[in-house]
Amino acid sequence: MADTLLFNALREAVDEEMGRDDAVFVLGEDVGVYGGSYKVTKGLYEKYGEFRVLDTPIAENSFTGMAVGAAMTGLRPIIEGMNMGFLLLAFNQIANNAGMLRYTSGGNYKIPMVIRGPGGVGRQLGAEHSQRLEAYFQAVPGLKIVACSTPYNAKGLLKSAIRDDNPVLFFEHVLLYNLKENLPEHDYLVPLDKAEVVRPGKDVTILTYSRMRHHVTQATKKLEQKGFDPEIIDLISLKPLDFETIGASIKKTHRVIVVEECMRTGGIGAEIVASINDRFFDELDAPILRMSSQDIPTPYNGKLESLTIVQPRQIEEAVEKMMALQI
Amino acid sequence: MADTLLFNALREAVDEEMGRDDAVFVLGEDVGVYGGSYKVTKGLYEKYGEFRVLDTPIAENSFTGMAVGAAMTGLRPIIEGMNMGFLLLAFNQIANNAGMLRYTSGGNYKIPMVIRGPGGVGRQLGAEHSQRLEAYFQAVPGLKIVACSTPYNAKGLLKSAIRDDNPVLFFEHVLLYNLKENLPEHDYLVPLDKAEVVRPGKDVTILTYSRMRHHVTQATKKLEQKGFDPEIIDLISLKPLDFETIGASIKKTHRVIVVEECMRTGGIGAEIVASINDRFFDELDAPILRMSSQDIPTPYNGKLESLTIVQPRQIEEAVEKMMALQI
Amino acid sequence: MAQERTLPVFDAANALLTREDGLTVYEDMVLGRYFEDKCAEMYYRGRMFGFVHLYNGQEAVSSGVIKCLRSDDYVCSTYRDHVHALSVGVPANNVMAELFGKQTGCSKGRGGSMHLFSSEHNLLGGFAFIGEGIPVALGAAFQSHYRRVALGDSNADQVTACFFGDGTTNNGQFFECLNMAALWKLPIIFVVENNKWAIGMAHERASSQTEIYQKASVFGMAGVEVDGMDVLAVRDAAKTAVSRARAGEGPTLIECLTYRFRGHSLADPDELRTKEEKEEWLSRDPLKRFETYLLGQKLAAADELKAVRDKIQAIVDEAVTFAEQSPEPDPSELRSYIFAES
Amino acid sequence: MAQERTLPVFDAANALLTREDGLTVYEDMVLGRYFEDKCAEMYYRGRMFGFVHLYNGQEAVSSGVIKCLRSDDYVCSTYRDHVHALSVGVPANNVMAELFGKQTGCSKGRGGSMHLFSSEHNLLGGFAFIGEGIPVALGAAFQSHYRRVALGDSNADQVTACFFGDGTTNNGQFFECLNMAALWKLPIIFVVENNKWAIGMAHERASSQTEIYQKASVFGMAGVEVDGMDVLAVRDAAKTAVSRARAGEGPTLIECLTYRFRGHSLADPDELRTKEEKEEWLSRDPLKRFETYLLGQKLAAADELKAVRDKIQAIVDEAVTFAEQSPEPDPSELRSYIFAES
Ligand SMILES: Cc1ncc(C[n+]2csc(CCOP(=O)(O)OP(=O)(O)O)c2C)c(N)n1
Ligand SMILES: Cc1ncc(C[n+]2csc(CCOP(=O)(O)OP(=O)(O)O)c2C)c(N)n1
Ligand SMILES: [Mg+2]
Ligand SMILES: [Mg+2]
Repeated sequence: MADTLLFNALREAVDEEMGRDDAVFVLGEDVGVYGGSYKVTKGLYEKYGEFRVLDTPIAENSFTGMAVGAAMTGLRPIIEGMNMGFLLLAFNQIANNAGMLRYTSGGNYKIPMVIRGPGGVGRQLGAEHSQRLEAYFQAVPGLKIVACSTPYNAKGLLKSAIRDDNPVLFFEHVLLYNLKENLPEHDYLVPLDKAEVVRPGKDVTILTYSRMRHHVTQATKKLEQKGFDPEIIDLISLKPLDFETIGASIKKTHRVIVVEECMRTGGIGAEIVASINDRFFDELDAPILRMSSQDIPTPYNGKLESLTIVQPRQIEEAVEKMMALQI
Repeated sequence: MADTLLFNALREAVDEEMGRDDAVFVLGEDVGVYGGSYKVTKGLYEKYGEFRVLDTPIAENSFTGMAVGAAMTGLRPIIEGMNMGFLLLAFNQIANNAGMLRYTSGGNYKIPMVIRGPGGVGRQLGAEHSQRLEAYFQAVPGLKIVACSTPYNAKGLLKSAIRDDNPVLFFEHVLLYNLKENLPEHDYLVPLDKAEVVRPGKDVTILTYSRMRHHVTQATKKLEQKGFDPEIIDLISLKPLDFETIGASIKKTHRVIVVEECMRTGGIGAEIVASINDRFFDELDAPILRMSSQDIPTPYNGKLESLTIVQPRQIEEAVEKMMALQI
Repeated sequence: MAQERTLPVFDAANALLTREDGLTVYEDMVLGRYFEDKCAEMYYRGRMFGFVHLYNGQEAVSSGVIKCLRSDDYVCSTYRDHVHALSVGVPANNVMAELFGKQTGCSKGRGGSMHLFSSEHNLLGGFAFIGEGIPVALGAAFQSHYRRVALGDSNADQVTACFFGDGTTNNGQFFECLNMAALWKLPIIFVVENNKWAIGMAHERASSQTEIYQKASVFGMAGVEVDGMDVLAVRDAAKTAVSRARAGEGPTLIECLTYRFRGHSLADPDELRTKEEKEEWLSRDPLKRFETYLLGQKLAAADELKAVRDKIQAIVDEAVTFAEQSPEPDPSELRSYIFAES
Repeated sequence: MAQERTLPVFDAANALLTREDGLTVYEDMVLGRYFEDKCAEMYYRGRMFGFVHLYNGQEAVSSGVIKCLRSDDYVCSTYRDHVHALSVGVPANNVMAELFGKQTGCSKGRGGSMHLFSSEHNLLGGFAFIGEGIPVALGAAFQSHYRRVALGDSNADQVTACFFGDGTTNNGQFFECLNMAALWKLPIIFVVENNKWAIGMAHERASSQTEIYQKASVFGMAGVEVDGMDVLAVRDAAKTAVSRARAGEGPTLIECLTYRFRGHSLADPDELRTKEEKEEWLSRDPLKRFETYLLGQKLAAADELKAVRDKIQAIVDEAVTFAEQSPEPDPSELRSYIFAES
């Protein structure tokens, strides 16, 4: 079977779920006639019509609130943020209504909806188009936050997110849409709340997600040659964190490096470090190393841009240094 | 001299700075004719007129952006968020423009503005009016984030914030407006980036801010009677954190408890724990204890509400337990 | 005080109200009024907390619109939501219990005054933030439209009524939603309760053009103004709008000129509105006006109306007893309702 | 393809254009066109990155409005900002260097194509997010008004021109700002560049009422439509709006009917716009039209215009050389410009 590109894996997920349940629909800017800025909804307008693949005006707060209302009354909307950053404009609807309404209503309503789209630092897209909203949204109660990283997990996770009865923020990465992978022919789901052990190892636990997973695996190739044996865990679920998988790994390696693309202050990494401190402090042989993007709006210039995010070479050095410390 | 109520201390700060610099102006909902929901701008409309104390329509995103534009062109706006939660609607302008524009413009513009108002859990105000936006905003680059806690620091900090050439998010607490204190007669400033050692001590460092400072001091009265000697630090600056003061304390006590009103996940406490881990791991004799609000939209019911936030009794017990562990 | 707008005059002869409908509407208005009066009493006695926004004076709007909806239609409200909830059929017991923070409250004591919900009654909620309910209401309307048009369910002809105030019409969400509603011809009615004030902000100080119903025109939407102190006028406009929406002919904006008889919330000192203005509007009390109409048209006799008032008073009193005797939420259920279990 | 709107006809006899102004405007339009053509070339040659949105076809709007502003007036743009920056006087060198990410760029290489800034030229910025520039522009206008009215500075009569597209007028910030601008009579001109498309979204599929200039009416604001392919028509409307704003008489909304000759950005396959539509609009090329006018009115001779074009070509070529030879930002300055030092 031919390899599937990540954006096509996502398209298949949407298509299959729309076929399975006619309450599922997509809305967002240019998702219909245009087929989506990253082609995730290509062809679906033609297949499902203008209401099931709804081109919206540029009114993020209102169309997000509209999706909440549709979800409360029985539909299952999938919002595409053309770029996840644009959903800053919908922060109120995402936080107050998608996130909190179920609780505030005392369980009167459930809000099955997915908010998906590209995040992260691309190639010289400038500060506003290079945001990592998972950090801004992580403190909002009532949201599930997921990041995909391969065609396989992208498809399986998106299908699970669509079937989940809760609001799921689903992060794709603007630079991963063209990853290829051979996918199973059969229908499959990937659970939203389970981290993925990408590479088992015994030396050090590297916790990462989204594009940084690939920076980590790249660094690992070099590290393997040097005889190191890191365990790589792709968090997948950024909220809640899968402490079962994380804990099992720490109990084995006793050392942790977090590699994230968020800015350092208030990033996902901050919560991971704090949570490990809460739960597994006694298991640690060394302080957790937090490798994050710098606290800087992403500069346009390519060299500066690459200086703001963690590079494979730095991960390599960090592992070597951490292992040296301990021996 | 008579005691000054906290809201009046803030009013004095605004009044004095408006008198000192005619580029300073206030805008927001009901700040003018009404005098502000918590009376912080009472009488200023009469004194300075309708443009320097500007009543805005209910359009948070746009009047915040308007303040950015006014700041870029030489004015010094002070936005009052009638409740800070309402500024969720202005997230885009606060993050992209107040926070990032200076960098993105390569230093072309500076944005001297203050965004102030009440945050925190009040008395049965319901989920939407009980938000702790400092957690949502902490990852935004380019913002300074400050929380006041006493009439003295409220006044001195607000004056510093108004004079600062950068955007400052200034958090007051909805339940602290009626605190009283005897204030100096002379003009004074309190630096934005210095934590305040509220009570020196040697046993354990308690890091806290805003209303939780008062929960901590309340707990400390009991602890003192039992012979404990905690050091209480009011962070004041939530971003950046004052690691000089924090570090000096940890080097003395080797034990840390963080008490915050944020929800646990992605709160200010997460960043504090992670930063201490980064910087002072070897100084710690015990895992840092993170005491936060629960990850729950604030319930209206009073008993449930109080269960979501940290109570003095719990702080007392936590200190006792931590000290017992170590002896 | 700004020059009052001339109220559009509705010819009651056009009302064609049956005795039964008349009594239903009257009962609903009395319920709204008495319930709110009781809330004020309970609040000042320290039985309820937080921000409590009463509806006194605006009853003709809630009763006028909601009482011509079907039970499967949707209603969306704001923080000033008690009376909309009652009109929609949420029992006074459960509304009052919610305000007392009890487990028997319509939001299980988690929501409080500004967050009343009832999925059973298609009450989409009280929304505490300005404007945020409008998109949610739009979503309910979209859902009906979707079922009808995309899924071919001809029974999906539910209408959504969305209530909000004059101050809210300066917020972007209002305009964004007018556009989408008109663009897709959604079955929704935007009901603006223009009570002239947004807390302490007079409408004419906040809106460059004060006639809100006119804003519909630039979205190609029907917009009408009605005397919001005249339940028959409101009802008439609502009926037209409901049939238009139900027939798939699109949305309507109804601007109801009304007034609140109390401060913005029970915490508001209400010092800015002039005595003159208040008196002028108090003299148009919608409840008294409708009473006069019912009697004048001989649709009901004075003692019948008194019987209604007594019955309602008993319901409201009983609601307090019910709320007081209801259990608090169980602390062990603090974490319930955060997520739905699939 | 939707029915084209009838373009309002401007009688060029009313233009009263001097030879000098004519040449200034012409030069500016040529600069806009040639600069953008060069960008396309550089982008495809891998010299610039990210999202690059060109302005070809819309030159009459930028030149028509900005060339009748004073140098102390303010201009606010979007991601489609190169040509506004040039019209305002930012040297082509510094704009090109910015697109190359160089330290000599007008945003020091930190901003890129969608984030052009120049405080020296009162360019408030290119804003990459839809609608977010509108409130910022409003703030600059508020500032002028404040200085004049609250501080009594009679020299504070600067006007702010704010540019944005048709798609943006469905966003709430647009309406919120129209209201505040009209309410406070701020010296601002909202210039809508209605090029019929928002990426792949046709205007009539996004707006329930497509005549954008009419939206001004419900805010009590002046609104006009002009042929955005006719620089004289744009200039005339702008002049009226500028004098109104400068005189303290408040804002104007100008809807310019225009068209972009290229895709939304250089990454856009541009498959949705019909050949027919494109050709129709290409035939109205504002540059050719203005050339014909200048020649016809004998305001300039053919060789003079050629000399202008040659001069501009040299400037644009030189801009590339300048940009290529300029230094990259120094990595040690990665953290500069995050905060202002007081
Ligand atoms: C986003 C947001 N901003 C501000 C507020 C505070 N607030 C509550 S009610 C109100 C006035 C609303 O006036 P209007 O829309 O006329 O409704 P009314 O209260 O008169 O019924 C304001 C400003 C809020 N709740 N939410
Ligand atoms: C808040 C936000 N939402 C979406 C986008 C993506 N986007 C960029 S340009 C554009 C279309 C804008 O169309 P229009 O306003 O007509 O301007 P034009 O590009 O035609 O000049 C969209 C949707 C964005 N940049 N910001
Ligand atoms: Mg009102
Ligand atoms: Mg356009």
